[in-house]
Amino acid sequence: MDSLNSPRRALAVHGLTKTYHAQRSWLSLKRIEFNWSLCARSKKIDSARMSYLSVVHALRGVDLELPAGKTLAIVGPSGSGKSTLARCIAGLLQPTSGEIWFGDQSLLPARAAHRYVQLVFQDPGASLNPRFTVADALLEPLRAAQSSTRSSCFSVAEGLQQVGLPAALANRLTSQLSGGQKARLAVARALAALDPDGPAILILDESLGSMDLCVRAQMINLLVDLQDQRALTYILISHDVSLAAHMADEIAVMAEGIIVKREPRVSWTGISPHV
Amino acid sequence: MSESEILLRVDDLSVTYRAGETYLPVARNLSFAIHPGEVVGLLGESGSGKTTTALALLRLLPKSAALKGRARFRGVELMEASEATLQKIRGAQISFVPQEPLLSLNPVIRVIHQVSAVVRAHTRLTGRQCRDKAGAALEQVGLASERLHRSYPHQLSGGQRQRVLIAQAIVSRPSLVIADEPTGSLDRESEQAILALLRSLVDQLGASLLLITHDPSILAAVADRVMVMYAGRIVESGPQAEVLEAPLHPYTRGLLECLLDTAQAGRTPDDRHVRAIEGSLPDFSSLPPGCAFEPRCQDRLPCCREADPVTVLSGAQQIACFLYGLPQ
Amino acid sequence: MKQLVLVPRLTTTILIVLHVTILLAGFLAPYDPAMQNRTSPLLPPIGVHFVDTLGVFHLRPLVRSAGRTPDYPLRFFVSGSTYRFLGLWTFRTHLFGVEEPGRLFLLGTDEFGRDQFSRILWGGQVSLLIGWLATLLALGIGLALGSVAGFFGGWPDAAIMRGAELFLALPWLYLLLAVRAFLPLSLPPHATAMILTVIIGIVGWARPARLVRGIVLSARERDYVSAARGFGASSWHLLRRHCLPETYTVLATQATLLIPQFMLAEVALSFIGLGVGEPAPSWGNLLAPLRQIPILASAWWMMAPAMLVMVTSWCFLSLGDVFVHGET
Amino acid sequence: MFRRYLLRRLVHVIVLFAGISAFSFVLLELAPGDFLGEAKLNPQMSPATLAALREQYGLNKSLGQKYLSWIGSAARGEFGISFAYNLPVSKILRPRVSKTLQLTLSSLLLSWFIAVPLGVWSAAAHNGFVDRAVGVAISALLATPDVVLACLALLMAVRLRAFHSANPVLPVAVLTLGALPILLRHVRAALLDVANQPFAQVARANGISGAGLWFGCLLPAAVNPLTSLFGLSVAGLISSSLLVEVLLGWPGVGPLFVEAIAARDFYLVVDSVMLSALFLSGGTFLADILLYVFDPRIRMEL
Repeated sequence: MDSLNSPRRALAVHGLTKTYHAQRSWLSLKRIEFNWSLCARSKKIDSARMSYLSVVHALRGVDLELPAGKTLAIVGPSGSGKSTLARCIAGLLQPTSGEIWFGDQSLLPARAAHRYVQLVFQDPGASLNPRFTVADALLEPLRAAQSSTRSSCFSVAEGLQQVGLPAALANRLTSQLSGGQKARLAVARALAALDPDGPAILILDESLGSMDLCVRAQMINLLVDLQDQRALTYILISHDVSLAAHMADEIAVMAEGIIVKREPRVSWTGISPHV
Repeated sequence: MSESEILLRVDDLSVTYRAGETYLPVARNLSFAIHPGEVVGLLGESGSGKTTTALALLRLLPKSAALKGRARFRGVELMEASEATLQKIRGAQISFVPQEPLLSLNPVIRVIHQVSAVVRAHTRLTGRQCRDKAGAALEQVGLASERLHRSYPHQLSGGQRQRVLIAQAIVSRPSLVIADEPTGSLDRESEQAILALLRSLVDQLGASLLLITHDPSILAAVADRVMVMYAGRIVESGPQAEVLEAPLHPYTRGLLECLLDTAQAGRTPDDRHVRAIEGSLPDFSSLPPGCAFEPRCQDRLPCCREADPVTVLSGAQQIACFLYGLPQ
Repeated sequence: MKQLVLVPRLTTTILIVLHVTILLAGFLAPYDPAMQNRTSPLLPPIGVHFVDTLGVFHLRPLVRSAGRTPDYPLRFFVSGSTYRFLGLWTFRTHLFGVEEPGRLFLLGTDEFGRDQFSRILWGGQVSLLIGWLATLLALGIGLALGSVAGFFGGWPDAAIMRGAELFLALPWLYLLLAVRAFLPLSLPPHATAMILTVIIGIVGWARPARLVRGIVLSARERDYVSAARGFGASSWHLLRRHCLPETYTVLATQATLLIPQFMLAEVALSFIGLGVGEPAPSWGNLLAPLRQIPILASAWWMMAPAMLVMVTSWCFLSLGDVFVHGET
Repeated sequence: MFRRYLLRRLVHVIVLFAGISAFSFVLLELAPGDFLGEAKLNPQMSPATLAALREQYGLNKSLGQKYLSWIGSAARGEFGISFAYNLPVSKILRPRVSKTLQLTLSSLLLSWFIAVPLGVWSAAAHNGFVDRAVGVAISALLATPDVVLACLALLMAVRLRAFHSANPVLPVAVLTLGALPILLRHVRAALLDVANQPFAQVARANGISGAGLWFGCLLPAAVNPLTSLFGLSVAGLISSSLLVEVLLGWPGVGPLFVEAIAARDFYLVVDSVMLSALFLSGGTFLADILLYVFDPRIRMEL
């Protein structure tokens, strides 16, 4: 497996663990004020079932290495810890223990991670504030990180054009965009947050899962072009093996919080779509 | 198939949503027929108007939707039927399997009672008899244990909830089941199981199934006939074998090429680009005058821009494209 | 939607006209609210006529005098008792008035012979001020504590919510009276008005705080907030740009509910004798004499402030409806 | 499971009560002046007797001692001694509590039994004539302050001379009319909110309609938001019952409370506040039980 340790190791993860403790003080019974409109919008009822268990070991010691410019797909049944791993690497979740190295820079604690690693969510539409215009959404990473230097030289039109969106969309509301356009805007926003010149990692947390076939095909082409232009490293989280087999240089299989198998793509083409 | 044997004949059905001043023609001049015992697949991307078509047949669209055209179902004209006759048909003769299993079940009522409520709505049976029929329907869809019957929706998995919805749909032995993306939010295994279940139930009942989906690979295993919908129009329909293997309409061809396993054929291993249709769905409020697919179509003709193609017969398939019949 | 657009324009105009007249109370009111006429307690409203006691028609409206003395023509822009406008400038001119010794009591007098019409206008200033300031106070505290509790969770959330529960566990009028007892009973009227505002505001913070907390809590879970955290956004940025904007419609709806409710709280307190003390006019004080049955039975014009309170409350509440409908 | 739920809610209420009693003690302790305030101005009262009286009423004890003595007497069932009546507070309050309960409970039941069916009906006939008529009635009633309602009732009582003050019909009517509009509006909003949910459309698609849909399928799903409304309506009712009792001369806890405040009768005020909180906590406790019975998601959570 010598092809892996190419000179520039983009990402290295050692012994990553994450456990959730559901604390419930017996005194403060949460009065469940069920608000229909909020629940319908959130659509995450299934994740609520996890809170019934008292302690959940989401990650049980994950070791991972990823060369720059390559694409790693992580597949596995739901609840195997794929999303938790992705959020830990992207700095959205603080792991219980373990280290995450980007080149020679540690990504823990998560403050500096956002310049090197960005995550595109499962439902790109939900990761865009409906009250924002397209320009606001695109500029938010720069405004949030208060890096005035980069925001001055960043042009919205160029950011949109990079992902194939017409510049005329700039002042429409994000809620008025179509599914495909929202996905492209989410990618454009992630690119705006990353260092324009340095190496960077883009994590796609099942972002291509629920798309129409044509829209997904266009997104695949966009992601492949971007990888060539900006030497991006992709981590593709998905439960759809055929998508992983198509996109990735390597596929890692996760189950119950650890990586159980990891092989380069060429050896995957033959097998049936079920893991 | 002679005239009398047709279960549902839809002629020139159009649905136009009115949002303030803008009019959205979501379904335009749909004409198709469904025969008893037939499984018809309605294929189209999200936003092509397929769910609206299903809800239009059951007259469940909001008031802001204007309905035109006719839909005759076993001698009853659905578009003019009164609310009373519609209530007798919904759930008893035409039933509906929704898309979101998560939110489509009443969270505070046990599943057995939700299924027996459908029976009670259509028969004069007593509570006990309704519950027995509901129990039988739940067993038929694979939820055998009594504990499952008495459980609440949030205690069941996505696949089990979908089975309850199917039980609701088949408990009063309908002759037409409309399933809107029944496997949309399920993972691979339960998707195949639900499709197999639907197919076997429909055969047992001798009912016909209108299966709505955006994924052609689902239809390959289940559908007898396939209708492809784009921007509110049926652009191509025909037997499943011809439409999926040898599509005539450029849109169908492009759609099937987006499938990964077909896109992979004949490409060098490390070139991961896939063939895709350029551009995006047209905006319903400003549809182009000619064929809606014309801006994205590779083999467009000059006349495609002026007029909307008329559906013509080509072999066993019906196709709405000037490639198969120039305008007179 | 047409019908809805009509209602708010009607209510907003009524509210604006009402607020302007109350603001110009000094100018519009013919007499000083505190001026007592021992000779004419509980007089019914004196009408303005165009025909004088001798049956002669006058273009200029006049007030008929009792018997011998000549009638009093109505004068405009008369100089009468001094009053302060917004507490800054003092004026003497009134819009209309009648020379001495004629009396113009458009809405009659109370048991001390004070002109009800003037007292209603001046009383409005006190009541509306209490309504507005108490609401701003309650919503301000509610927004601050609610968003802190909703956004940061942990012990601040528990502490604030237990505090809110403490306030919500007491019926508001009992709590209000218990807090009102905190005050010495005899205080200069304007001091009591100000302290009443603070009390009503403080007692009313719990409900808005819980609403804001619910909204901020759910907004915080949204994907676009996690995404913003992923850009290294500070908590303040997340709160300001994502969570707080969600609360504005609810705060507006709450305002249209709380203003009338707090005005009525002042009326209730005055009725029990713990409101704004005499002789300061407030709508509560004006209605307080109605507790005595003889006045209630005979002096029907004393109910006039109640009509005004009802109109104001109705306008605020129907404004609230528009927000609610606008929301869904 | 149900016992654990009840136990937790009970402990929650007890902790809340401790908080309320401490809160009202501190509040009233800070109030300037006390029961003997006026007595000081009385020239015949010599300073010596005044001091003896203060000692007897325990007015110069520190806050902590007062609180402990109050808890002691509460344990004995007296809940402190009222200065004005020189009787244990519990004796004074007992007859009045039954009067107030008679008023609040009957108007609570009456307003809910009218609000739920009418609310569901007006939601079902959404934007129909019924819905608009109910809407106009609601906003008119909502804008009418309880005070005005009470006055109108008083006027009617005087004119018809039919209702002497012991007859509860008038106060109950005023209270119910006062509470009804808010309930109707919330019930209708909750029902409409549930009716827009996907499972309501699926029920319609399965042919369930009319009463079976609205009462059998949608109303149970709307119980959760309505139970939190139940606690709110109890609080509103108790407050307006104070007002109505004072205005219509109904011998409940209200007039006693107002009188105690004016007279600075320390323990009577504290106990009245605690009593009102007890009514309200009883209401919210009942709401929690209703929630447990009707909403399985809450049952499963424990």
